Amino acid sequence: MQKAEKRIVDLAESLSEKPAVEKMRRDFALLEAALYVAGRPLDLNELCSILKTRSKNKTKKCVKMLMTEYANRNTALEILELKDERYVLQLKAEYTPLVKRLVNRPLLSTGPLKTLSYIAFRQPISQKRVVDVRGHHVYGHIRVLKEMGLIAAERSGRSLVLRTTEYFADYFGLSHEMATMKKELTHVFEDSAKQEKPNP
Amino acid sequence: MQKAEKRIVDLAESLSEKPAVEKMRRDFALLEAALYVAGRPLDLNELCSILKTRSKNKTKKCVKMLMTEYANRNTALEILELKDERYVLQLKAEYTPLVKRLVNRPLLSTGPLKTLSYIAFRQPISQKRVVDVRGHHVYGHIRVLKEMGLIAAERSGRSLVLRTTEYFADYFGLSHEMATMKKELTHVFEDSAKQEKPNP
Amino acid sequence: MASAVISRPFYLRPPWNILFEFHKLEKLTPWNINIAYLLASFLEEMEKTGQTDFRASGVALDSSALIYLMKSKLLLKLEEPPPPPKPPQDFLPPPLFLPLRHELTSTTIKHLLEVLDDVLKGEKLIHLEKTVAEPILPEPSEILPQLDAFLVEIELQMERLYSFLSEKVKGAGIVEFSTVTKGVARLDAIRTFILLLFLAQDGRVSLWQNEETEEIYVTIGDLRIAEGGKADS
Repeated sequence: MQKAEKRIVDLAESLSEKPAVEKMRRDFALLEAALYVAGRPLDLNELCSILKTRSKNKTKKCVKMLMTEYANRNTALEILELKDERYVLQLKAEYTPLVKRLVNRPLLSTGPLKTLSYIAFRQPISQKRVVDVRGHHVYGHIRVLKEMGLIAAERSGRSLVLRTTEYFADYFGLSHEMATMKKELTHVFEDSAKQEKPNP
Repeated sequence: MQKAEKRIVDLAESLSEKPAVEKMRRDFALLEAALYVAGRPLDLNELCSILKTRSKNKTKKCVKMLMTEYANRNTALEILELKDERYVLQLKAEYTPLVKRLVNRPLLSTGPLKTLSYIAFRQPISQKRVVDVRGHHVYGHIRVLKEMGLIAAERSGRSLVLRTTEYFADYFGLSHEMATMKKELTHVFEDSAKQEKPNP
Repeated sequence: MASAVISRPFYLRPPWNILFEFHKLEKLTPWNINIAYLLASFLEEMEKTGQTDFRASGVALDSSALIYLMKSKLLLKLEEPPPPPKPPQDFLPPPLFLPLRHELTSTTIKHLLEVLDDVLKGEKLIHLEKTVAEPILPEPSEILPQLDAFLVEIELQMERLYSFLSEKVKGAGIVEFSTVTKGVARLDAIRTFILLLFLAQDGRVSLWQNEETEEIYVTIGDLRIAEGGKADS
C-alpha cells in the first residue's frame, strides 16, 4: 500500500469516510482476486462486473491504483495494461527462468490438446468435421476446451462452427487476428517440421 | 510492504548494509515467484533450491517474513504454512465465490465435490458403499477425482477401496494423518454449515 | 392309439417341448426362450431322425410366433420396473470447495504443433465413409410374416420421431435426449428411446452419451455441413 492509495486513504479518512476506505480496500482485493485466478488479461467489462459497477471510469481508476501498488511493492508480480484497456497480473519476465522448473502441469492432456491444435489450424471449422476426423470422443474435448475458454462455438445455419478465442491467442502468444494467427501457426509448424527432419 | 519487513529494512539500512537489503528483496521476490507459478505447496527443499541456499533456517525466516507481508497487505491472496514446513500461495476462500467464474480450467461441480467430501469423511471406504449411498452416477465422479489425483483406489480382496491422496490433503491444507484429517474435516464441515445458514 | 406305443416323438422332449405345451407358455418368461435356437435345432433333429411331420412343424411355427409376439408386446408395454432398493442412509457432508490457486502451465506452442502433426497425419488417413453400426436389436425372424403389421406400426412411429427430430436439430445439428423427452411421461420417454435405437440401427440418427452428465445427444445421420467443408480444403 503506497503513495497513490495512501493519498486517497488520507483523503477519505480526513472526510471521516471510514466506510469508503473499507469499500476501496475491498475493491482492490476483488480486482486482485479476479486477475489472480483468471491468469489472463481481463477487460474493463469483466472487471466492472467483478466490482458490480457500470462505471468503467471508476473501475479503471481502481485497477490503475492497484497497478501502482504492485509497482511500489517491487516484487516478482506486476499488473500490466495491454491494448484495448485490458489488464493482466503476471510474473515479471526476469523471474521466469529462475522458477520455471517448478512449472510441470500441462495445460491439457494429449487428447484435448490434439483437438485444440486441429481446430486452431483449420478454423473456422464445423464441429461435425472435427468429430469426423478425430472421432466421437472429441465431444468431451470440445466441452472441456469451451469450459477453459480456449475455443468458442457459434451457429452457422445448421452447423456449429468452432474457432479459438482471444484467450487461446494470449496463452500461446499469437495474434488475435485469425488470418495472421493461422499464418503464424503455419510458419511455426513448417519451421518445426524442418527442424525435425535431421532427427527423424 | 509493511511493518515486519520495514523494520528489517531499517535495520539493514542503519548498518549501511544496502547490498543486504537488495539481496533480501530479491529473495522475497524469488519466493513469491516460485509460489505463484507452482500453484501448489512447496517444501523447504524446493524453496532452498530457488534461493540457491542450503540453509533451511534462512529460507524459513524469509518465507515467514513474506507470509507476514502478505498478511499485512490484507488483500485477496494469502500464503499459508502447511504441515511439514510446506508453503502455499492461494486466494483467500472468501473471494472464491466472487471470482470463480473467471477461472479458465474445469472446476469440479458440486456433484463430484460432494462425492469427494463423502469419501474423505468415511475413508477408507469401498467403492461399492459410495455407489450405494450416492447413486450410480458417482462412477463418473470417481473417475474424475482419480484423474485429478484427489483420490486413489486399491484392491482389497474382491472390492475396491477408496481413499484420498496426499495431494488432496495438501490441496486443502489438511493433515496427512487420517484420524487428524477427519477431525479437521469435521471442523471444515461445521464451518461451512454455519456459513450456509445466514444465506439460505 | 397304436402309434402311442411307438416311442414319444423327439419334439416332446426338452427343450422343444416348450413349443408343444401351450398351457405352459403363458407361465414362461418369453425372454428366457431362444426361438431361433429352438427352431433351428428342431429342423436339424427332424432331418436327423427322418421324422418329418408337417403338423409338428406347423405347431412349432405357431408357438414361436406366439412367443415372439409376447416378446414384442412386452417391449412396447414396458411395465414400470420394480422400484430400485432404497439407498442406505448415511451422513452426507457438504461439498468441499477447492481453494483457488493460480498455476502456470507448461504447455507451449511447440507442444501444440507437435500434436498437430499427428492429427494432420490422421486427417489424411480418414475416409469419411460411414460405417454401418452393428444392429442393436436382433433381426426379426423371417419365418414370422404375421408380425409385419407390428413392424409397420414401429416404422410409422419411427417416421414420426424422425421428422420431429429433424425439426429439433435445425441450427445446432444436435439435440439432447432430455430436450426431446422434456415434459413427457416416463413410459413415453422409454418408447422414444427404443425408437431412437431403431433409427440409429438404420443409420438415420447418431447417438452418443456424455459419460459424466449421462446426457444422450442425437444428430440426424444425413446432416451435411457446407461451411465446414470449405474451410477444410
